[in-house]
Amino acid sequence: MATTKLGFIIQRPGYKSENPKLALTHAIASQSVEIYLKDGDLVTADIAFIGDGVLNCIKDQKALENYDLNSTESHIKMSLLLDLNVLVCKEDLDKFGLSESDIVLDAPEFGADMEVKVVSYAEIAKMMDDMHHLLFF
Amino acid sequence: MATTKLGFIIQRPGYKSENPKLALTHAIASQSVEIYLKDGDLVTADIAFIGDGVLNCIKDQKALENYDLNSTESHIKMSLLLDLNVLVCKEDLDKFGLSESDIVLDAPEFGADMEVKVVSYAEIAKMMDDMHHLLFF
Amino acid sequence: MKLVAFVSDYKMTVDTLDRLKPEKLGIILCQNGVYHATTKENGKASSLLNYSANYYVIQEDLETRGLSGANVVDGKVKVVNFGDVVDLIFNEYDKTAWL
Amino acid sequence: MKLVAFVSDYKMTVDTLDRLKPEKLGIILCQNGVYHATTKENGKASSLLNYSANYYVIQEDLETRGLSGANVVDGKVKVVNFGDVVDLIFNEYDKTAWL
Amino acid sequence: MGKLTIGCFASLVGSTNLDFAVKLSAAAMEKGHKVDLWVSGNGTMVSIKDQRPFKDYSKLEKPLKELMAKGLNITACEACAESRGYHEDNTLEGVKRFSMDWYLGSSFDADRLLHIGGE
Amino acid sequence: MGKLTIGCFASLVGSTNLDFAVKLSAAAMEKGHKVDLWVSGNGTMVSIKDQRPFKDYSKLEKPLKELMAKGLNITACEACAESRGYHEDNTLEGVKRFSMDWYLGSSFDADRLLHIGGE
Repeated sequence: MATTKLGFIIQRPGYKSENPKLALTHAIASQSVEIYLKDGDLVTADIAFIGDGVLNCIKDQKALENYDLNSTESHIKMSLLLDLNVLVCKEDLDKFGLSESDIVLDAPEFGADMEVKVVSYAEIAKMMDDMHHLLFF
Repeated sequence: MATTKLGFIIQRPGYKSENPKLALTHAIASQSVEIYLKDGDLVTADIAFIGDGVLNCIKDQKALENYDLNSTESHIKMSLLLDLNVLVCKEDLDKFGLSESDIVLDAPEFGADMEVKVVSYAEIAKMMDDMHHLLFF
Repeated sequence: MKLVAFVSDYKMTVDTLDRLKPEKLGIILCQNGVYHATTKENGKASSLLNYSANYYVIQEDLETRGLSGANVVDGKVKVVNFGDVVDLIFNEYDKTAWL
Repeated sequence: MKLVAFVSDYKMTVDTLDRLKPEKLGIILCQNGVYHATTKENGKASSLLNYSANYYVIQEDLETRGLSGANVVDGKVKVVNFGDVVDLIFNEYDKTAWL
Repeated sequence: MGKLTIGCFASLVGSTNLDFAVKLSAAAMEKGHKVDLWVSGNGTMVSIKDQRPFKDYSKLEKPLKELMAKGLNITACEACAESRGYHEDNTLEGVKRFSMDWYLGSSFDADRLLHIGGE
Repeated sequence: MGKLTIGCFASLVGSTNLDFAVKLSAAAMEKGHKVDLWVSGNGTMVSIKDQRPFKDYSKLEKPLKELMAKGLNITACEACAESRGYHEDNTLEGVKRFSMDWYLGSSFDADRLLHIGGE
């Protein structure tokens, strides 16, 4: 019975690169990893948006309408539905003049209980310390 | 009888991206374009390295030895053999502390008569004015 | 020359716009370049808006990123669609540059 | 944590290195990141060399770009090969970051 | 009405450079212009047939087919494709494959050329 | 001796990210470590068979085959591959194709993980 903790750190804006989306879809895959593990073993995924990466969190993204593509917003909501820990750096939101009302915070329409946590960078640094491996996107 | 002049402007360093190499191989393709044209019509290619793009011109690149890949240096030499006009921005070389002895200047071993021209940015701007179309890499 | 430049990134890795001095300059913000039209850092608009140029931003790329509504776009930037871009390329400028 | 970061670009588009404060930091310059070890702009070494870190640069990537010869590499940067990188990852640091 | 030649090099399924090139082609043709589209480098990825249309990934087979039916001229760089393992028998019907000189040839009588390089 | 899991996402023939991943894998195996290599996004390009080895383009089929013969474990993201038109019958022999959870599963007992994302 052991747990391996992965931290997914998203530092760039989306769409021009596939990376922010792949970060989320890979983090979501932590929910189906047990087929590769022994009973009781776990791999967990925490997600943090920092730097220009916080621009991925702006809500009302119309990617499906314009590019026939699931939006990064919808992937964040799916992460919440699957109870992943999603952190957004408060200092970076402040820098861009973004408040909680501008970003994806929850996903009640998906039936998600979890909410996005807007936290100071210090808490994200603590999360990173706590992980076994880090993946930067 | 008409001539279309294309300017290939290389503004980024090589290898991490395929682009600087593709700029040169496409410019070189101006030598075989006549199969698409009427007798007497021409497409010419001028090449200019500006900004971080001048780093592509540093000589003694060991890409073949390390990556089994033709070097950007060899593509510059091939451009000279085919009598293409190759300009390198002097102000950018100066900024990087590079002199003519650090960069590819000629290709006598290929039998090329042409030489790379180290020129002021003003001359590159004049070349760009003179072209029908510009391609930035 | 009359040059229309496309900016598709928020963080630029080239300084080519600082060098180009066409008689007429248009800058079309597309893809992640649209953030230059909308996003202030510490209250300051993007320095990319400081050129003496006509600015355009593509509506679809704003919407895709959750940046709709004219109120978020800087006053000096005109919101356009792809048809407008075609007309700009053919009627207002003679050369293009994707930076 | 003991973190080893890989820098593969000359122009960086993220400022993550400014934020990370591991107890031990290694920076491995690879691909176009090697220019940080060799290239001065207006006589000044790259600001990437200003962190409190152990610096490494990959020999093959220097050579590929015509940057061989120890004399061109900044004194605070150690030239290494891929085998050395493996040992750094396994023996000197516990986490990695490709930026 | 004029001719627009577009080259798209550094793009890939997952960025939106190819989407951009296709949307611009559509808009130009809508206005009566003739469009040549050259894909080289990783842009050749768009020339592969039978791409599975997932909602998580850019997909251009359908719009490309519609535009080709209306006269879009699209050619992929043969060497760039072959080096990636994209072969003739795997190529979307209607997409031609030639050497790089095709792009330069297309530029000869183009009224405007947009080269989408970048990263 | 330990286990190194490498993920390579944003790379492509033409950059050197996949070359880097393969060189690092070789060096780690040389020292007796076990290596798992996950390719996703455009990194799946390396999983296609019959890539023509031109001197102008990165080519990794030969070193990959040599490393697989020595025990390199390489898996490509199935959805990323399919969305690009890279199908099972086109896949380099020995390269496996699974969902993204394979990468996370490999990380479970990895001593070190290097995730090559970036651009």
